[in-house]
Amino acid sequence: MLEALLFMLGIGALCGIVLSLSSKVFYVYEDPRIAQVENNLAGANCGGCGFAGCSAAAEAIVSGKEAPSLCIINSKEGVEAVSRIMGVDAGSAEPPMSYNMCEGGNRAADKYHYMGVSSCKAMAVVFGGKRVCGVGCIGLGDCVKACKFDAVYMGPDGHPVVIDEKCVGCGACQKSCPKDIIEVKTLTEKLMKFNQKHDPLAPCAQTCPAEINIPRYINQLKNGQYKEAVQTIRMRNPLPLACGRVCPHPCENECRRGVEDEPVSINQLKRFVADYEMNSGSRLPITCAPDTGKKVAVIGGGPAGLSCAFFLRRIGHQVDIFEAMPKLGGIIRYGIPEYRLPKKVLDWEIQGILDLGIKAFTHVRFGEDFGLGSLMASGYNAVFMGIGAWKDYALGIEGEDLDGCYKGIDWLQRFSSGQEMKLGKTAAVVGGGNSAIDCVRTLIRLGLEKVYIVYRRTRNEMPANEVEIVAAEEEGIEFVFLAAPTRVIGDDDGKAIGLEYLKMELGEPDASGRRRPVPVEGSETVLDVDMVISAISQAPDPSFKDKDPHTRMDDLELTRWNTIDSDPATLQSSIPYIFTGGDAATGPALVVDAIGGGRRAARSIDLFLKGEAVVPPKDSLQNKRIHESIFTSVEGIRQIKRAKMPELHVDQRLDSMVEVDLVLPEAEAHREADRCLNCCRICYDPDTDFPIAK
Amino acid sequence: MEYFELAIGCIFINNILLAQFLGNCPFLGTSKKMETAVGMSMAVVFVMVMAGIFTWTVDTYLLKGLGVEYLRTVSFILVIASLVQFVEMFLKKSIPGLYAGLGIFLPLITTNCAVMGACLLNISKEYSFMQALAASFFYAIGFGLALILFAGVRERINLARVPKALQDTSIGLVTAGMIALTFTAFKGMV
Amino acid sequence: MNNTKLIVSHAPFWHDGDSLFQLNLNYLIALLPAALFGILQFGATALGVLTLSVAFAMLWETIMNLVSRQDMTIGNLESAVIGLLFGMMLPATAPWWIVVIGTFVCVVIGKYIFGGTGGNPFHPTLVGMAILMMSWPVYFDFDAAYVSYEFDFTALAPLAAVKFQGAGAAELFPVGGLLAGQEVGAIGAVFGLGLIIGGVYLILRGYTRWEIVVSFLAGIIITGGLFSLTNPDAYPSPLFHLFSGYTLLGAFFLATENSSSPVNRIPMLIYGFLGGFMIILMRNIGAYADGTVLAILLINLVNPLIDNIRPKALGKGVTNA
Amino acid sequence: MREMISMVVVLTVLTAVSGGLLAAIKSGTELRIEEQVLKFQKAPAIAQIFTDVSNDPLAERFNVETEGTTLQVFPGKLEDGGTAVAFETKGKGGYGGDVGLMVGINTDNDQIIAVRVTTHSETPGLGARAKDDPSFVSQFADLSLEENLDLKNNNGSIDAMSGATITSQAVCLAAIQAQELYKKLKPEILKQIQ
Amino acid sequence: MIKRSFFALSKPKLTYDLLGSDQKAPEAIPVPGSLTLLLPETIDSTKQALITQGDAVKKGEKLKLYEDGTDYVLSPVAGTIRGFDSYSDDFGNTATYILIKPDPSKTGEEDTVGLEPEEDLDFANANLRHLPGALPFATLADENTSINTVIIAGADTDVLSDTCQFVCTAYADEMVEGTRILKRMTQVSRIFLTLPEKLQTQANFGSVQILKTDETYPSTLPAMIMKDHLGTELPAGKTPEDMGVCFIRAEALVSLARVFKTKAPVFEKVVTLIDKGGNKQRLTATLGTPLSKIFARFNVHINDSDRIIIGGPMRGFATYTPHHPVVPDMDMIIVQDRDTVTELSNTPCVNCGECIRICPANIPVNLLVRFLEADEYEEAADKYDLQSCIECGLCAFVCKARIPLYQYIRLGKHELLALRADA
Amino acid sequence: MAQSLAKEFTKGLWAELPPFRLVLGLCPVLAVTKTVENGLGMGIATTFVLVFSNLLVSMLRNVIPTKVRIACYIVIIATFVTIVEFLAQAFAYPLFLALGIFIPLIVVNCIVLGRAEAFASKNTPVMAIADGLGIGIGFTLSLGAIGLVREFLGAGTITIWGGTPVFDMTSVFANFQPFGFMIEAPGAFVALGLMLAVMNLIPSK
Repeated sequence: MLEALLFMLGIGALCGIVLSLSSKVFYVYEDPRIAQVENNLAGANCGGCGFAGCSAAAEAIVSGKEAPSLCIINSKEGVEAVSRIMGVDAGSAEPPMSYNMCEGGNRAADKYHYMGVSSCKAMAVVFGGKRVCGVGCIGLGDCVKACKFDAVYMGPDGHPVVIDEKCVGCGACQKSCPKDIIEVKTLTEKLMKFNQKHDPLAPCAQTCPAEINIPRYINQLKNGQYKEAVQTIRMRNPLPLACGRVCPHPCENECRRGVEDEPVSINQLKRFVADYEMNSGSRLPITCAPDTGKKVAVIGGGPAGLSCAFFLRRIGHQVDIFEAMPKLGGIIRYGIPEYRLPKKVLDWEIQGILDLGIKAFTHVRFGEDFGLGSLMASGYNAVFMGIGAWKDYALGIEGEDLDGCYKGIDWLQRFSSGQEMKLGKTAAVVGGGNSAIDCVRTLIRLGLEKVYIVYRRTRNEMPANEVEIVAAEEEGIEFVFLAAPTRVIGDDDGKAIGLEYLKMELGEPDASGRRRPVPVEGSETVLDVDMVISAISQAPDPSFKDKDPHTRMDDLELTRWNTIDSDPATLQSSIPYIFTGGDAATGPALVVDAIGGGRRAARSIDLFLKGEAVVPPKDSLQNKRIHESIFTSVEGIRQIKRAKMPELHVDQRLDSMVEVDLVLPEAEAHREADRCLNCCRICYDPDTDFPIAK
Repeated sequence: MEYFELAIGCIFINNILLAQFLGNCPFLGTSKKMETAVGMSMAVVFVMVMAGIFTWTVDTYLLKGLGVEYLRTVSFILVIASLVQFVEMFLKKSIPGLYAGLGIFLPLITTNCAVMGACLLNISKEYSFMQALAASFFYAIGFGLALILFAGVRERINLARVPKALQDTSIGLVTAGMIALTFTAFKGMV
Repeated sequence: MNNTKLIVSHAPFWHDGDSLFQLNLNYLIALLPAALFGILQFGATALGVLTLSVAFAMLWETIMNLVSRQDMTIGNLESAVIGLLFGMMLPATAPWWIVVIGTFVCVVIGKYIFGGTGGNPFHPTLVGMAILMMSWPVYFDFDAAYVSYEFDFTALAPLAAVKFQGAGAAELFPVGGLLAGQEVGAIGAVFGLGLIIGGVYLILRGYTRWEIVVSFLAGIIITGGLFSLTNPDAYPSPLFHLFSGYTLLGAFFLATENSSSPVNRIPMLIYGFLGGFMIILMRNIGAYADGTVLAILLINLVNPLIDNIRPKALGKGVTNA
Repeated sequence: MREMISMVVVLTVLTAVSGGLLAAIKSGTELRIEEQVLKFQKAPAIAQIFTDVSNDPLAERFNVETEGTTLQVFPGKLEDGGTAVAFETKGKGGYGGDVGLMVGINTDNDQIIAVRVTTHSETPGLGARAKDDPSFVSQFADLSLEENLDLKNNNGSIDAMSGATITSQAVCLAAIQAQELYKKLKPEILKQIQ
Repeated sequence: MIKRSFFALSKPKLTYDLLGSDQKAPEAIPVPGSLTLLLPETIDSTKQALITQGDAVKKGEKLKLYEDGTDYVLSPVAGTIRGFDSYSDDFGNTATYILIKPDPSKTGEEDTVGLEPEEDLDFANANLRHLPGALPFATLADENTSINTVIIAGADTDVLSDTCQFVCTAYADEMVEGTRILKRMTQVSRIFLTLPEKLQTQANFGSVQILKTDETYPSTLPAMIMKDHLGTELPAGKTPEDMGVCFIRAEALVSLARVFKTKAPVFEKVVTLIDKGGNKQRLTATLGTPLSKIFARFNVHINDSDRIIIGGPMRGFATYTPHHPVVPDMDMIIVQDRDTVTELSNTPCVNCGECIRICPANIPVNLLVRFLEADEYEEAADKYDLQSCIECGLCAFVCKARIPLYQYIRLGKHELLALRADA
Repeated sequence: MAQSLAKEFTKGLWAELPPFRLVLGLCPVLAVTKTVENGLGMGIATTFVLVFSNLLVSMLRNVIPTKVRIACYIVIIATFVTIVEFLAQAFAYPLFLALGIFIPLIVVNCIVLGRAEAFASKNTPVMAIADGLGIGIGFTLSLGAIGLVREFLGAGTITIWGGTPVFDMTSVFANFQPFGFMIEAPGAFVALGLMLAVMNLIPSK
């Protein structure tokens, strides 16, 4: 017993002394992080990582050659601790995921029979690959081979599919892909991705101002993956419900099916899945990146502001919205009548955005209730100005300020906010845009006897949506074309009693290809109306600039249309930390334009907050189309009628503000989704069994 | 001749890796590349000989002297661990060149059962000091030989189209089995 | 779009027309004399063993192809060669299940799991043989295997006889008899002349490398000769070793297997010699009567290492470039 | 400096505690271990060697001192009234270490009654047959102690197990050792039996 | 096609074709209705192009894509530009093709751009780069490389071809003249002409020193010529130009001489066509002529899955379109019927060692290909001599497993360059 | 707490199942799995050491200086290993004989030191016990499984406890001849390698 004790005492002391002394004597400086990292490795010196012991592994990690997750037996906490020591920032806590952008698979035709090394890399260097499509998937599965985690497999259609649960975001597939179509991106990168020239994009997706991946969500709808479809839309558009109702869908104009048949009813399908989510009773979870600790003020709670706030929040910034009106929504709340976009729907949608953790302050007007100074003082790192375009242009004719004369947006907004307004019996609305139609359709619902729409050119030139025009026609609106108002006639009380206009005729086409209206001398005609609403166009209200006492405000430059001057690609204004978007930047435009602008601004703000140069995305395809993707003919299409949008019968709708357009029934939606050709740049799935291209 | 037989026995017949199953973790871990295998082999030779000397001395003069043989495990491993750590620190400071080549493998050896196993075998076979020294050395050579041969084969296997489930360790073990099989060729030669 | 699609491939556009099918077909042809002789000598059971072996080797390969959803590879006849070799190394009395299990071990453990064609670091047949000999040594005892047979020559397995009765037993087996197949042994290993003819055929056709064969035989003759010279009483002559047991089969058909043998000249010479050397070592002082199987596995093992000895590539030795 | 002291102290204390603890456990289990060794290692061998003894060799065991080591001897009273002893020797150089061999000797005619392998770590199927398969060790039975107990290769009288020459050699070495020990200690042993 | 011999103990021998003694004059292909010119420059939509569709061009006019463009082509005819598009070549090279519609009526003086040739490298580089035969003026004029040796290829570098032999014997005088001009231009003193040892020729090559080359492929490849005749081993990863040696087609010198003689660029390229039956036809065609026109002239029918090879059977490339134009460095066109195309396989290397024994550069192809398959290019270059490959294609020719070894090696070199450029 | 305790325990049974998932501690796995009994015995011995060394390391984790921590851990482990050795001799002697040199070698089993370093030195004693127990039981079961495969194929028997087989193939087929390779040293490697491949086919989550 005693011997044992003494023996062990001796040998322990000896070893202790030798080790402690030698640790002093043989002290060598090394990066202190190596020791720290080593402390957080499993320390079994098992060699399982392929390195000679834990300290060698630690050295490799510190030198950056290996990932913090190198140690095969380390716990999750251990890996996190190592990551922390290595100072890997919050961004990497956001797991990157692989994402295959080309779903074309075997659809693109071959230019030749290939014989040789069976890898994408090898084939890609032989005349650019055998596929006719220059940007698409070669399909020999280099990415599948490259993935060490079995997260990529070759799908039945000949293009790789990523299993999200298995993907660790190592980037091996991306490196292996010679066509750059498999991308490993974090959520932030995915949200902030803008269409680029080399992307495999369908014409619709190129056209959509919000850059929604349209074929993908239609395909998901087709497969019954409604939730996934909503998520796909939400990657680009925070307001699918609103857009699904009011978007004039420029995408459908480019739809390849429309070349030979009627275009796919893209917007209806968007509305279908968006309504599906709303009616399902629960909200789909929206993921956000970890907090970055930066604060952004969004001025204006309209589509641009909401979009910008939504995307900033999702990439981890803290966002507060300031809104002058009592409620958020901007033009889509106050400018779009209830029968097109019920307030209930809008409220539900906006609530979803606010639920991400965005604070909204309403009833506060920029320049009056708060200003640049107060924002800076409150610690906001950047400001987004999405103040919209609320100031109507005047007609510039005599009698415009008579009683019974209104400005379009102003009138709609006052009506929407429930203001009592005196109504006449007959009304004339001047203008051919959607606002004008909104005005007339609202007026007719208010029980007016006769409502005219007065437009300078013909029906063909009307900028309003076709469906809207048709609906207005159905509802009994009288259209007065080729008429230029010259004067509002008033009675002695200063009340408007008529609108005098000059008849026009079409002359030579102008630069834009539209035939210019030319006045017909002496053709003055008078419409007997007691209400005149001019809804010709709007501009932003620049009054904030004078009202804000902050001197820096003087540096904010405006254009001659009173929009905020900004770089169209980055939306950065003349003051570096102020960004803009939506109507405030572009003048009156579409809701989707504002949504796209909001996202674009969010990207710039993110860059700005990270201290990086605010530069446009490389090879951006902003509002341009890839030439080769626009076809003049599309073969192999069997014509199928486009789904007809169900709507309330005219009898039912005229005396109420109930929503007119109804959602497609499920079967109809599927049928419509089936019409989609699932295009990419040059390939598409036609109705026939034979995939063809170009 | 006695040492020749010892050598054949320790290197081929009773190969510490393939017949005694000792030191398999680093065997699989460091055999993916030839360079690592060579480095590891050298380090094992060095440490095993040192450990053989130290443990034999401790056993003969202290453990047996004091009649506390049952403390063999504790004292041996403590001696080996301390020795390895000491050598590592020494090399790092004094001979950085050698450290870069061999030293980085030293930590792997602390928990290399081959070293501990060889020391215990020396004692259980009641070798003399010189025998223990030689046996340690030859065991280490056997370890190194198996490791290097294995690394050679494994470098090729890593490039072959091994089914996914079998890749890496799995096929490594099967290959090790094949090597163990071939090493039975030396059976009966001494 | 033009519908005439051309073939696009990379140079060269010529090929000498050789293929794995050709290679393995020639192997089968070269093995035929010895195999046929075995059937003649040991009767229908030998034919049964060989057929079963070839059939099952190909069956296992097909099954593994199907299981792992690979392209079918039996077309290149590689598994047929493995199966035939395996069958030829068995005694004619081997039970059916030995053949079935053995071919499974050969094809699956010896080849498939290492990545199939070209991936195997060891000769698949030998892997199967070694594992089986370890598991069921009884069935590889040729003396026991042929007890019920009547032969007009010494019905003893030469190597086992020498092992257990001393070198003197070698005199029972004249070299001529060994060449003519007058010995007891594995189906395909007894007919020395047939093996030599087949082997030389393969060498001439360029399907095996003469360096390995020659150095292998040289290894046996030199090492065996040295042993025999030092103590002729204890160790039989090298010629006896050369023509007995699996030696010739090993030299011509097993050691030369492509994927487990070296390709450069000096390594081939070392490889072969080492094989011959090991065989003699194992027979003369080791625990085994034959030893060809393990000796070749052992040289398979050192192959990657020695095959690093190769001539300098063009422009690699140039310094001062 | 404090760090160094703490390093030394902690390690020393830890090893000391370990040493103490182990010593305590050792003394606690010592007896039981000895019993176990008897029961599992020696008892079966003895039972096989002394198939028909009238006494309990295990209980009557005694120790004989020789050159600093202790030899445990198990006496047996044979049916024919003769006496026999059994004791264990170690054969060096087995395939996987020493081979323990229990040797039973008839003290009356100095013939080996039987031998049995007690401990070994030989390869299963080959060397291990020495223990599992009695055909090899039965060669020793009834051999006189005057015989050369070595393998036939070494001009002895024992056939080696095929494929396990080394183990066979080790067993023979153990037997030879027993032979020598017995010759040397016979008087002492006989004295103790009485 | 050469097949493996029955007794294949010795390694197979591929020999070069020798020029026959009775040579007809090549058949001239008339200028077709549309020409395709390949301009080795990539379309960059951000730049303002100098040429647009509908532009009229003169014969001999220099066509450049952009003001700061690095390369140009000369229009072989007078006509109009019908359009241009991008063209992906092998191994990531991209080019632009320009379609020109010749105007047969424009043959006058005013439709041709004259040339006042100067014996000056910079002038030649600026005007004569794409003459038939592709004289490497870009290399010769490059200040970073100093060429001290010029080797004129009178022996063809690929088997089956005898275009070089034909040109240098049939137009020997012009070639010698071209050599003289080149010598004055470059001041290079060491000029050699390679000729097959066994070629019976009466041609007089004046003072040009002749290197008699072996008949076995690949003895006329640059690296082998340098090794066998110049006594310098080409270091791995280097080009002959890096070592100061420049290889030039005999035809390029003939063209050079003609330019100086006629004071106008020349566009007629001598090409050998080998049809499906293996018959050789010699022809001359205007640069830019689509191959389909040549096929039409010689009644070669191109079916699905046939193979059109530009260059020789060992080192050429297979084009995917029969509309590929005649280009300055195109010596031979081979049309293979689909039935004679050897199938390649996806089998791994079986380590038979055929490639090792035939490789003239001693490369361990059996190991190299494993690393290339696994995309380990650095390893392949460091340890397995990837860059020593002289690109003869023999390894793939003899490969039993029918692995596209040569393609792996080319790809490996290409990827290695990309890797090293990234790093 | 209870949940995370359960998590630490269960991970050793599947997600981090040694030796299949972690591929560590292979030496005893290969050497002592000739029978199920030996495998289980080794596993139990290792579990004992794992649990107690984990406990002690965890308790002393704030006392032990970093520079000598390996030495300290090793002393702790070695102490328990010796205790196991004593206990095995005293209460399971046949097993002690079968396991031979591998009991002292538990001390260098990477799993034991690995858990001490990776887990016990950073967690509370309770968690450390749960971890040790989980990994230990997983290890035991794995060893048992490998033992089962090897013994069944290689000897045609299954021996769970006490040295007598509970099952013998010869009782089913009198002519049964076991696949002796599996019991041999090379068979151990091959069996483990193939079992590892089978495990690789089953996802770890």
